[in-house]
Amino acid sequence: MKHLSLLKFMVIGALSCGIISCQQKKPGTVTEEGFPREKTLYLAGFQWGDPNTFNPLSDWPAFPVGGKYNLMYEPLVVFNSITGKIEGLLADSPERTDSTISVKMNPMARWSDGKPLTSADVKFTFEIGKRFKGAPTAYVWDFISDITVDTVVDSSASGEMKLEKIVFFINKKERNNPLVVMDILQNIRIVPRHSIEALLAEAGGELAELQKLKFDKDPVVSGPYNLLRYSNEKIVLKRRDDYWGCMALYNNRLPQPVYIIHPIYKSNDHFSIALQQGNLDISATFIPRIWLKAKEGVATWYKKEPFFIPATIPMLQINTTRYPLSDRNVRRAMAYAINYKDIRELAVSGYSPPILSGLILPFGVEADYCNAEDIQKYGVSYDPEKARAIMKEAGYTSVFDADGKLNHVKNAKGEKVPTMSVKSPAGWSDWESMVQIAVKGMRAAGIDVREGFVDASLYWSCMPVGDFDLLMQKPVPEVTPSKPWSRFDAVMSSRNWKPEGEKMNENQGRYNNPSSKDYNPEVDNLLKRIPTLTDNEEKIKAYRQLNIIFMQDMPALPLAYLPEQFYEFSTRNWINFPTEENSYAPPQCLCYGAGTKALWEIKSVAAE
Amino acid sequence: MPIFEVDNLHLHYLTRFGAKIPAVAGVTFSMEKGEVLGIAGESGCGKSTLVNGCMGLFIPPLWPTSGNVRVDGESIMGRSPKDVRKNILGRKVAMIPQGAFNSLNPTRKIKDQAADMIVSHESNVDKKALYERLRQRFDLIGMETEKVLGAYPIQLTAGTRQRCVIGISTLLDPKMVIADEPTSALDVTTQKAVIRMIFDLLDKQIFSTMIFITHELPLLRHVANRIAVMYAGEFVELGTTDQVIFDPRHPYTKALMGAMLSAEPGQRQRKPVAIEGAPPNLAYPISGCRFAERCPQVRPECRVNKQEIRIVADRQVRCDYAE
Amino acid sequence: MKLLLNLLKTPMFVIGTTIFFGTVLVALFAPMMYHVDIIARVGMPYMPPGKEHLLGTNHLGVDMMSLLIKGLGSSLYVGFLAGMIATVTGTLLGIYGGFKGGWQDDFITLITNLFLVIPTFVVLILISSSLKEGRSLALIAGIIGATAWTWSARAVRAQSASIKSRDHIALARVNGEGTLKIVVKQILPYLFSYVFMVFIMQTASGILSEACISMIGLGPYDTVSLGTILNEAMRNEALGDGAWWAFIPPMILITIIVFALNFINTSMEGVFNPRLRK
Amino acid sequence: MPSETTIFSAKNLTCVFGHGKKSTKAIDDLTFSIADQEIVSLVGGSGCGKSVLAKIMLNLIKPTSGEFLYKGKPIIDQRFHWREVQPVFQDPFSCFNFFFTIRDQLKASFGIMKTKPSKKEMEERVDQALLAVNIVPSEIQGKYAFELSGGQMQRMLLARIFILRPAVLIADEPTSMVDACVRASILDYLMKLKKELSMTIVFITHDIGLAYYVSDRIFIMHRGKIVEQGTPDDVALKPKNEHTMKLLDDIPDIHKNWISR
Repeated sequence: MKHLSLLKFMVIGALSCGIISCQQKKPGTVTEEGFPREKTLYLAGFQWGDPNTFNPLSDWPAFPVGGKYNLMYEPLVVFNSITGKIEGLLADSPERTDSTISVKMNPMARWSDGKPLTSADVKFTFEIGKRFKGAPTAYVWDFISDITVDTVVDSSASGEMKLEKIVFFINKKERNNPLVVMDILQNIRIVPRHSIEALLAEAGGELAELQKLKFDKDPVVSGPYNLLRYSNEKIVLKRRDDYWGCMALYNNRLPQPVYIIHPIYKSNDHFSIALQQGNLDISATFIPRIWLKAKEGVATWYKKEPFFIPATIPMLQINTTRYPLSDRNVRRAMAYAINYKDIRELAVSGYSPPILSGLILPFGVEADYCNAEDIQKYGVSYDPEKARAIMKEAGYTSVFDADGKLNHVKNAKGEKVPTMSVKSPAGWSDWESMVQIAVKGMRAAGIDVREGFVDASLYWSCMPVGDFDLLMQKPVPEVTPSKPWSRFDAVMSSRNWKPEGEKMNENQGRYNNPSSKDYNPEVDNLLKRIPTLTDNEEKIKAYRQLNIIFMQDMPALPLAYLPEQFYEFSTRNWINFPTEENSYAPPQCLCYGAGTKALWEIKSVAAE
Repeated sequence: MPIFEVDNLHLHYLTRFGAKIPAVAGVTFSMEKGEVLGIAGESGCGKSTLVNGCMGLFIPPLWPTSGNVRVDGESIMGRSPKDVRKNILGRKVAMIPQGAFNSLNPTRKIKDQAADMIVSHESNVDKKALYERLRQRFDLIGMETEKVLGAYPIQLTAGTRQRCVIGISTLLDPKMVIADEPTSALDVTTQKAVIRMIFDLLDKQIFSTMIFITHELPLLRHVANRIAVMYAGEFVELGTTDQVIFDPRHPYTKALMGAMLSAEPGQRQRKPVAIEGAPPNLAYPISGCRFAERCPQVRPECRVNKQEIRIVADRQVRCDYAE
Repeated sequence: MKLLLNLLKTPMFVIGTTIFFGTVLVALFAPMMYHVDIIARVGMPYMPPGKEHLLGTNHLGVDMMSLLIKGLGSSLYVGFLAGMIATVTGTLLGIYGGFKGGWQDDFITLITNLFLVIPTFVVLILISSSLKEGRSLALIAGIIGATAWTWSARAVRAQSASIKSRDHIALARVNGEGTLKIVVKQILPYLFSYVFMVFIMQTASGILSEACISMIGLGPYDTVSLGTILNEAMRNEALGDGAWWAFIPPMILITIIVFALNFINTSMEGVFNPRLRK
Repeated sequence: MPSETTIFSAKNLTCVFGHGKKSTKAIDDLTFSIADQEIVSLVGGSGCGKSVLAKIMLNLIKPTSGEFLYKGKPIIDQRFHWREVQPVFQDPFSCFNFFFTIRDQLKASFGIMKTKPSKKEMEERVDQALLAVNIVPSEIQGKYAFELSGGQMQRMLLARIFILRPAVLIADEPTSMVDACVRASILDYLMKLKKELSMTIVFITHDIGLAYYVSDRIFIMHRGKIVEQGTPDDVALKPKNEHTMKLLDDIPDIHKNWISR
């Protein structure tokens, strides 16, 4: 009978829970076929779906080709979020003038087939974007107008050396934004001209044809690892023992892991379990209550709160074109109604320091621009009474049921105000909890908002067209030299303002409609001006101004500070990961940005 | 040596409130190999209780009070129901029940239910050999083997079903068979077929000794060598078939015979005589004769004196005044 | 009456009903004795059971005891409602088909069989996932009931068809009783114990179904059920963090309720089913 | 010819169950008549159609084709018909509902009467009927069907007939579920009914011996047809049809040889 099968289901469920919890207690190393555990590093959290292509010129290549991974293809420079400095890689650190940014190529850089990596490859990589609108580098030409190559002579102690100097001209006519050009230098990974040009010719000069190639058979790369094999379960990289950087950057030392394996997991808790079991060495996913996992050898940057270095701001983006969210008072009331302390302590496991109002992080490189006085004066904090007062003052009446639950809200005309909902991807547990707490607070303050957890695919498709009331979002998560300007730009820029239904890549809340009577041109002026400023005082002034506008208008509701990426490691098989005390590299996964250098420093437990 | 002996058997039911209700009292008989004993009586006289006692199968609330049952000289009393089911039932004593429908599982094929019978008693049976054995037996007892073995009970007629039950319960060649009203739910034609089958099994020596229980005395006339008449838990008369049918001595046996009908010349004028009243309630102690309340020849002493078995005209009778 | 007495003498029935009504009483009266608040945060996430919070807190620092009391109520409510819907629908269709016979019966049997072969749990998932917003407890119960009526219909149909052949139905007809009166007086009393058993089983399976769809995140919004508690615990790594109090108690509660209902059902089967009664 | 004194008359009566290939003729082209105050036995093995015929007589089944008249008229008002024709069934346990007391169910039979007697009269008539079948009313007071013995239950069905006093009794195997002593008493009561109420009785049985005792006429049925009919002495002692002979042969009589071993 039916009830019996359901009973079985329950029993099986209970048993499997028990089995999982038993497994977690069992220490030990699991060796995969042919990959000695002491020479293999397992890292995960970047590839979620099946790997399709490793073509560096395609739109969404798989790990470690897309994104800011430096294992196979490398950028000119990398940004160290700990020091705030730009560090050299294929080139040395950039020099900036009013109209140009220039770098000198590292003469020792080589491709895996032994050919030198030169300015010709760099120019080729960038200029593909000029030739083809569909190329990943196409966007850079909004920001740079030209690339030239000079030869300079470097006279250091070891003697004279001819170096190539690449000069990027800032596109003054278009965007005039040196900050983004700086970002571009570390965002664009250089591809081998000699091999790709040949392939492009074979493809009849069509980029679309070239993009169909998978580049998964011994591709020509410059990085320390190359693709060995891949499946729907994992991607395996093997160390290149002839990597040019070993000699040029690391005193003739090899990276420690011979293999890097990225297993593909489907759900957040799998990462946590794998880390605790020692089947995974590094993860970039949210793991709640990491201190409870310390006994299983799982740790992160800090040993105590906030555990991670805050770098990004998850927030509720508000569709300011929809009533009643178009009312600034409602937005401000919402901001007052959210219990930020609960979010910090409950939703994100205390990984966030106490949040201050505004869009500027009060830490690290951004701390200079954050002004306590302004925040005191214009900022918001958790104050439900104030929230209620604002609503009342703005003419809204909240109607509560007998049991104290909010029923609906009426406006000054006595009309029922529509119920708003918060779109957030279902299953992202930290975000879900943040939304739950925010909604709870807003409802208690008499604002009619509900949770609306949706499938992730629906979430992504609703975001650019503005199909939401409120949307859980984390704009520009990467740590780049352009912060916090890029964050303001992402939330407030009306440069490409379009009505709801059409795509916008930034300001999806449609704040500050240029054609409305309330348009504040100052916002766009400031956003345009800040990147060109070189004087620090000027910059501080401009940022303060922008942040005050944000705090007054509240086009979005920042909820917490979270790291650029979650960075958790297990010390069961590898040790000497970068931490607060041992900060030789930033808290980034060992494939990412400036974090890659830790590959040379970690040590295998078995080898010790 | 008798193959089956029942020695002064008393059985009782224990109610939830702790009261003992005697259901069978002082039953004694023994059977030689090849004998068929008929037991006759109305419903509620303790026939079915006696059957359970004869198999040594005591499932609460039924309990043995005293006495003994021996098969082939070996006592089968005082065993657990599990032990009885495994070692006695089917091998030493087999039972043919009344309703074939209740004793067959409607959801399983005949052959599987027959196989269960063997598997539950024997260990390490080869499956192929087992079905071959079944086939041989069903051929032997004259069934349409292939059709019957592969069928579900519902696909068979009532008569075939009952014959299957008989076939299955005698699979293990039991020493004794107890047939508890095997034909009373059947019409006359089917009844005859079933009886014919039982005779066939006797002739083929699949079993040789049988207790046959029914309330139809005319049937016993054709089936049994000896007949015991049971009333209110006691045997009131036990003698050869001819003695009991044609020359009954106990008033109750006489009354039973008087209630019989038959389509014979002259019988139409002889109206059957009903026995008025109902058997006594055994929950209350009875001092005198148990039949006294309904006896046409009752005397005042009958209500006081307990009747004991005595020999009258070469048969046992439990009446002080029978002649 | 006699049946009821017999039931009360069956230890299994007594144990089952005691446990079950115990849970119902807790769901009904505990909120009066215990301050149930499933909104307010009262402590840190996953605080272990202690003096202040008898069963600790969940990942949002909400008192687990409150959640359990509220969740128990919701789960029982969904179970009852789903059981009611499934039983009433199934019984009406089953009696109609079984008693009426003919093409109406064939049609109902066809529909029932059709529904029986459809994997109901999949349907359940599909329906509840297509309802993006506003899944209330009653709606969930409705969905469960709508997919579960088939086997009550089938069971009741078989029963009423077999009762139909009993002679007292014929006697009632020659006594001049109409169809409705026959159904009410001659059939329903026979079915009552059976329908009641079906109802109990449907309630148990309703509670389980709710727990199952809540476990996979398709449970009711805006409220707490035992299933959603389990789901939240699972999603928020209660298992990995050793917060057993976040998932063991709701699991035990579900198991207890379902076992109690199964106990009741099995004991009733023993008393009501004449063949087993022998 | 059907007349007022003809109770039932059937002409080319046929009753078919099922449809298409699965159809079976339960009653096959029967023509017969039953006179007033006659006791007619329908005798046959299981599946011969005797119970179907009984149900047609009771108007519980409609014949597929042919003519079936009660007292010369087709059955139109079924309530009227049930006031006149009443049954006694084979299995007394299935004749009573377990959920109401026996007495209540006996009283329910007043429902078919044209004018319901007063409550007091009802009780009195039930008591009388019970006494007529030799049962002390107090004995069954407040009792349910499962608390009585088979014999008592069968007598309850007869008591019901004493209450209703119909013109015709359809007795469908009334003795097949009771043992020999009770059988005799049931037959006694049937005779008593016949005598007291001048009833017409259709007696259905598989036991030709029983039919021999009670009937004025015997119909031997086989596969929906009447294969032989006549007085008991003719049919039972001088059978002409093979089916009759077989039925006679199947009865284990005391005196004749039944099965040879």
